[in-house]
Amino acid sequence: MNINKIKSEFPIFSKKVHNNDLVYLDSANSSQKPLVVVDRIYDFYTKEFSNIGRSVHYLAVAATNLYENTRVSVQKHINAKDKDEIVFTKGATEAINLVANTYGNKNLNEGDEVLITELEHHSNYVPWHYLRKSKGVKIEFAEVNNDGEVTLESIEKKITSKTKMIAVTHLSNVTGAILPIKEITQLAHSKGIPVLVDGCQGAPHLNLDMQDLDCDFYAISCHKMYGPTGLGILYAKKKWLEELPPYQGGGGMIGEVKKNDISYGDLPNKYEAGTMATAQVIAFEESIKFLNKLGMQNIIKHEKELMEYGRETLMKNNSVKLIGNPKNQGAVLSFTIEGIHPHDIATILDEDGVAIRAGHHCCQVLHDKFGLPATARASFGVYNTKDDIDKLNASINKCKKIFDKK
Amino acid sequence: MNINKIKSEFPIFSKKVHNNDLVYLDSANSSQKPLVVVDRIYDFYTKEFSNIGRSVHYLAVAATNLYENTRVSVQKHINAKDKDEIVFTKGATEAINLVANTYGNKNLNEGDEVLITELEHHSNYVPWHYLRKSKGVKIEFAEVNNDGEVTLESIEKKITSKTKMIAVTHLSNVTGAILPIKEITQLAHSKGIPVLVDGCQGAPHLNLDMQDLDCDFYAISCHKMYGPTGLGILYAKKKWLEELPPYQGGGGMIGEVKKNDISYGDLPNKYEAGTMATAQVIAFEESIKFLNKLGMQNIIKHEKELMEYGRETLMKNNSVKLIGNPKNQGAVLSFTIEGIHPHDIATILDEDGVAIRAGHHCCQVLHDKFGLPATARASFGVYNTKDDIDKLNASINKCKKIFDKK
Amino acid sequence: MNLKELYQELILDHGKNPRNLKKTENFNKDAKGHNPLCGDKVHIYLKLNENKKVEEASFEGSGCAISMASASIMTELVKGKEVNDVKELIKDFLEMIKEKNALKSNNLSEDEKTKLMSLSGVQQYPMRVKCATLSWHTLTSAINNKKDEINTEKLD
Amino acid sequence: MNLKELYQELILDHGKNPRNLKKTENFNKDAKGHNPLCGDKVHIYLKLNENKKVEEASFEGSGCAISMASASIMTELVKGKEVNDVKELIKDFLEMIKEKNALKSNNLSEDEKTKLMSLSGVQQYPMRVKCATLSWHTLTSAINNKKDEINTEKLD
Ligand SMILES: Cc1ncc(COP(=O)(O)O)c(C=O)c1O
Ligand SMILES: Cc1ncc(COP(=O)(O)O)c(C=O)c1O
Repeated sequence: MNINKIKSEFPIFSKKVHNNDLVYLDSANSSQKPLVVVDRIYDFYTKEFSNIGRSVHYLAVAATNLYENTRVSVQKHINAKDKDEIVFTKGATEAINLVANTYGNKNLNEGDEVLITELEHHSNYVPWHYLRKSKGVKIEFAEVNNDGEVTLESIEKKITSKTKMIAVTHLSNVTGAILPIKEITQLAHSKGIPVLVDGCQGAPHLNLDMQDLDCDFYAISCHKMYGPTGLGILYAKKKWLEELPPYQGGGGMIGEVKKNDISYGDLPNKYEAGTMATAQVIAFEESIKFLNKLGMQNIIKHEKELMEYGRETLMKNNSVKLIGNPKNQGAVLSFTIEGIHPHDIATILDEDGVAIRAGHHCCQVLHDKFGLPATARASFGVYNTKDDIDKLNASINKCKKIFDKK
Repeated sequence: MNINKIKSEFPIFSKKVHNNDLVYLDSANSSQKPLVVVDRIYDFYTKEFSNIGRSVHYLAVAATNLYENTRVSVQKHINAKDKDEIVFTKGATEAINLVANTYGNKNLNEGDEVLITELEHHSNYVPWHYLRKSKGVKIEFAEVNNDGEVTLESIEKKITSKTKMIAVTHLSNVTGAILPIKEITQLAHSKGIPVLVDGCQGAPHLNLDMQDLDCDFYAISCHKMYGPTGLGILYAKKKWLEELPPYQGGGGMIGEVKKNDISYGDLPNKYEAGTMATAQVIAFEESIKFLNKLGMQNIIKHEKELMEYGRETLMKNNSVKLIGNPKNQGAVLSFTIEGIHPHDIATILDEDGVAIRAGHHCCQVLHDKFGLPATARASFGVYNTKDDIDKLNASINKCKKIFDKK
Repeated sequence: MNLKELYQELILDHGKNPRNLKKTENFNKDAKGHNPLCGDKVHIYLKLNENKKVEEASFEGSGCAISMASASIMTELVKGKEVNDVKELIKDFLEMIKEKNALKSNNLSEDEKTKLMSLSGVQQYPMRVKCATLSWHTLTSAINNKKDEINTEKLD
Repeated sequence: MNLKELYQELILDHGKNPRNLKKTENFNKDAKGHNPLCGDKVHIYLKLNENKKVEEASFEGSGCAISMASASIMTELVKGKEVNDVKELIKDFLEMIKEKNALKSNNLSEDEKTKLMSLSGVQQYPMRVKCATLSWHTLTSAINNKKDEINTEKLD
């Protein structure tokens, strides 16, 4: 892949930050947007805008078709069986809340267990915690090992006859560990347990094949996938969407509304209450096209090379300690520097235009486990180069210089 | 106001629909967007994009400030006491679901009554229906009169000692009736009952003053207010946001997260779980500026003139029957034509570039009451002119010509 | 797009004066259909004799000119036909409307064909296709004794 | 923006070797503070004597150089001061950091002023202001016997 050409498709990289080129290493937080996506939003609002689904006039019909086209593109991109298995949400967080709420209220009772992992993002823990509070459901944590991985065995160890849901991340947003989803699903299904995958970090960096993974639910945040903010996707097997109750109630999701009772609409309407993020959905079509134009295999290869170079470079830097060492690692590298707090690192790096994230990355349980209040994290996207890593490393050295002054 | 100048600020009006100028009379569904708003989205994505709140690098800091600026602008625009009373949601539907869910779970019990009106949009009925199903809460409907109004008296009539919430629309999206919110709130508060206002149609067309209305909750959809899709606002008095439990769980809304327990963050974070609709919030600042530049008083005056001209014109047209005749009416005119179904009307009008909506407008209870399966609806925005109404009328005459052929 | 093709005289006539708009006495098959987005509703009644021939067909409901005309024409056309031929006819009609195919049936009279084809104008109006197909889907449901209400959101 | 001003020698020194990083024995006032977005935590301990003078001040916690230095310098400065002067000092400090005001207090020694001013570099780093102010807000809380944990999200 010609990364400089790719980079040129992202207008933000022509911007300077503190008079330096932008070295954007915060894609796990949110990715930058290629021009095609931004242009699509612009064109839709300026030339084609209408609300969808409810009006029969020209603009509404056209917008509805565009909106549904994206649903089909997502279906194909993740190899879902049916376009009705794709539900648009406001983000992965909402997608997980939707499942925890509807599945939890219908199928979980006091003493039932939800098995998550010590790697989970708060978005895949807090929604289950609500059920702990409201229904007395228990939450179990599959252990992370010192390499920052959660293995099939550590999942297996925590499964009991009470386990009614396994909810795991596809790719850790701290250690970068890629979990063996297919194996986890096989194991879970052999015991009749459904599996939810938090695919926030998986979606932008891995090849997605729902038939192969065979998970029951998969949550995606479009803004991490070169798409607009305010949009997420819940993939769910059709039987679940048919069987579970609706989530939010409002316009568009109803069947018949009487004073004494209400029936709900069919899929996918049942789960898309109220006016949806029309422009964002329509523009997301361009994000998928963009990914497919590059080719997921090429993206994976490129990011793997970057990862390896990044690990190597930082490992050579004596004062840097990498967090985790997963055998199977996605585009995330977390680290600490002896004697310098991650916030100070981030501030100093920023001065050089190097954007990383510092903190607990919404994974307090994991940080507690590792005994770290915070870490620094560099994460990659299609537009990053080895040069970016060299600049990261140079800025890290500057941190040390500043802090070693005395 | 110079409407042609205003119209020129909306790029979509340079488009042709079936070779005709666009006569957009579907703003109650969703308004068109002024160029400033679309440009802001474009600029943010191409020059300033970052996720907010969690990173300390330059772009993140700048984006966070922009995001919070909008919160303050909204606060000022609706005269809320505190910026923390402004919660961003994905739409009014989510805002109402948030209240029904949190208030309902905390404060409503079997036999308690929620008082809504026969005018309500499904978005202000279905969320309460969930509590009917889950908790045995009762839903009462204040009656609409033949003019399509809900009066203070009809609300008063349905208040009992069991009434624990009054949830009413500010401006009906079918009859255009403007409800006496201030008086309803006074009455309700005198009996210790909180009031939620569905402000979807109120927000774009009325002057909003939370101190004057004194309601407890006010829900807004930004896409109906010349803003981006996928964004809504919940205004709630601080005491409620402090007292009620959180709604969705995830990143950003937490205090401390331990394996055995979780505490929640402070306002407004507590209610903004996960990555928010950053670009949309930032662009909405421009929508507010746009409204304030025109001046809400001028907008109200302009739309009143349009309404009056619209009523007059359609009343002169013998075959048209207007739905409702509220003394206090906002920018919505619904009608039927003897012998022609609203869907057929909408299709024929569309051929002339006249975009209206036909159906039950997510108000089945109201349509049942009026014995109508569907109505046609013309709704106005700042960009509409008397000429648009003349064109509407001409197209209506064409409908009759087509249908009277035999 | 062509309004004249959509609102042909035949359609307007059937829309305004729908035939068989009643409840068949002694019906032995029926089904309900509903389009939740626009509110159109239809209830189809059939009386089949012992030879599986449609003796009577009627409908109740309300909707736009297209949906009323479609139900009206449909009930006219199925009367006197055997169930298997009716199934043929439904398939043929739906393919014409949704895939813009030509009619295949060769056991239709010219008059019957003209009636069916009068509904083809809807091909150019994607948002109106459901208006034309609701009663036909509901007919299938009636024949198959399906209990669930037909919902066009699910089908088109 | 100026990293040299932010990371002055005094800050780095206090950040690396924080003074009073311990739990005061026999403390009679204390409060906890927390910045949920970044995870910084602090626990402030005070021992006031019968004349409302701060006899001992210390803190426990973890955080970045700025937050550690701020707590370290703060605990140094309040020792020996009367509660009312401490309140003055807090106000003065917060106004300096948040509103970029000059220090007003005239009961500070030159050395004390230098220490306080060493934290002013943070003015140019809005996301880091909370790091500098957390311990000060928590100190207020301790003095006022507030039970709730201080949360910078609420305050800055
Ligand atoms: C009165 C009223 N309430 C609620 C809604 C729902 O708003 P949204 O679909 O933007 O959530 C609408 C608009 O559809 C409305 O007109
Ligand atoms: C692993 C993981 N899960 C969940 C989330 C939450 O996604 P969002 O904030 O877009 O809803 C994130 C990103 O913040 C993440 O990295």
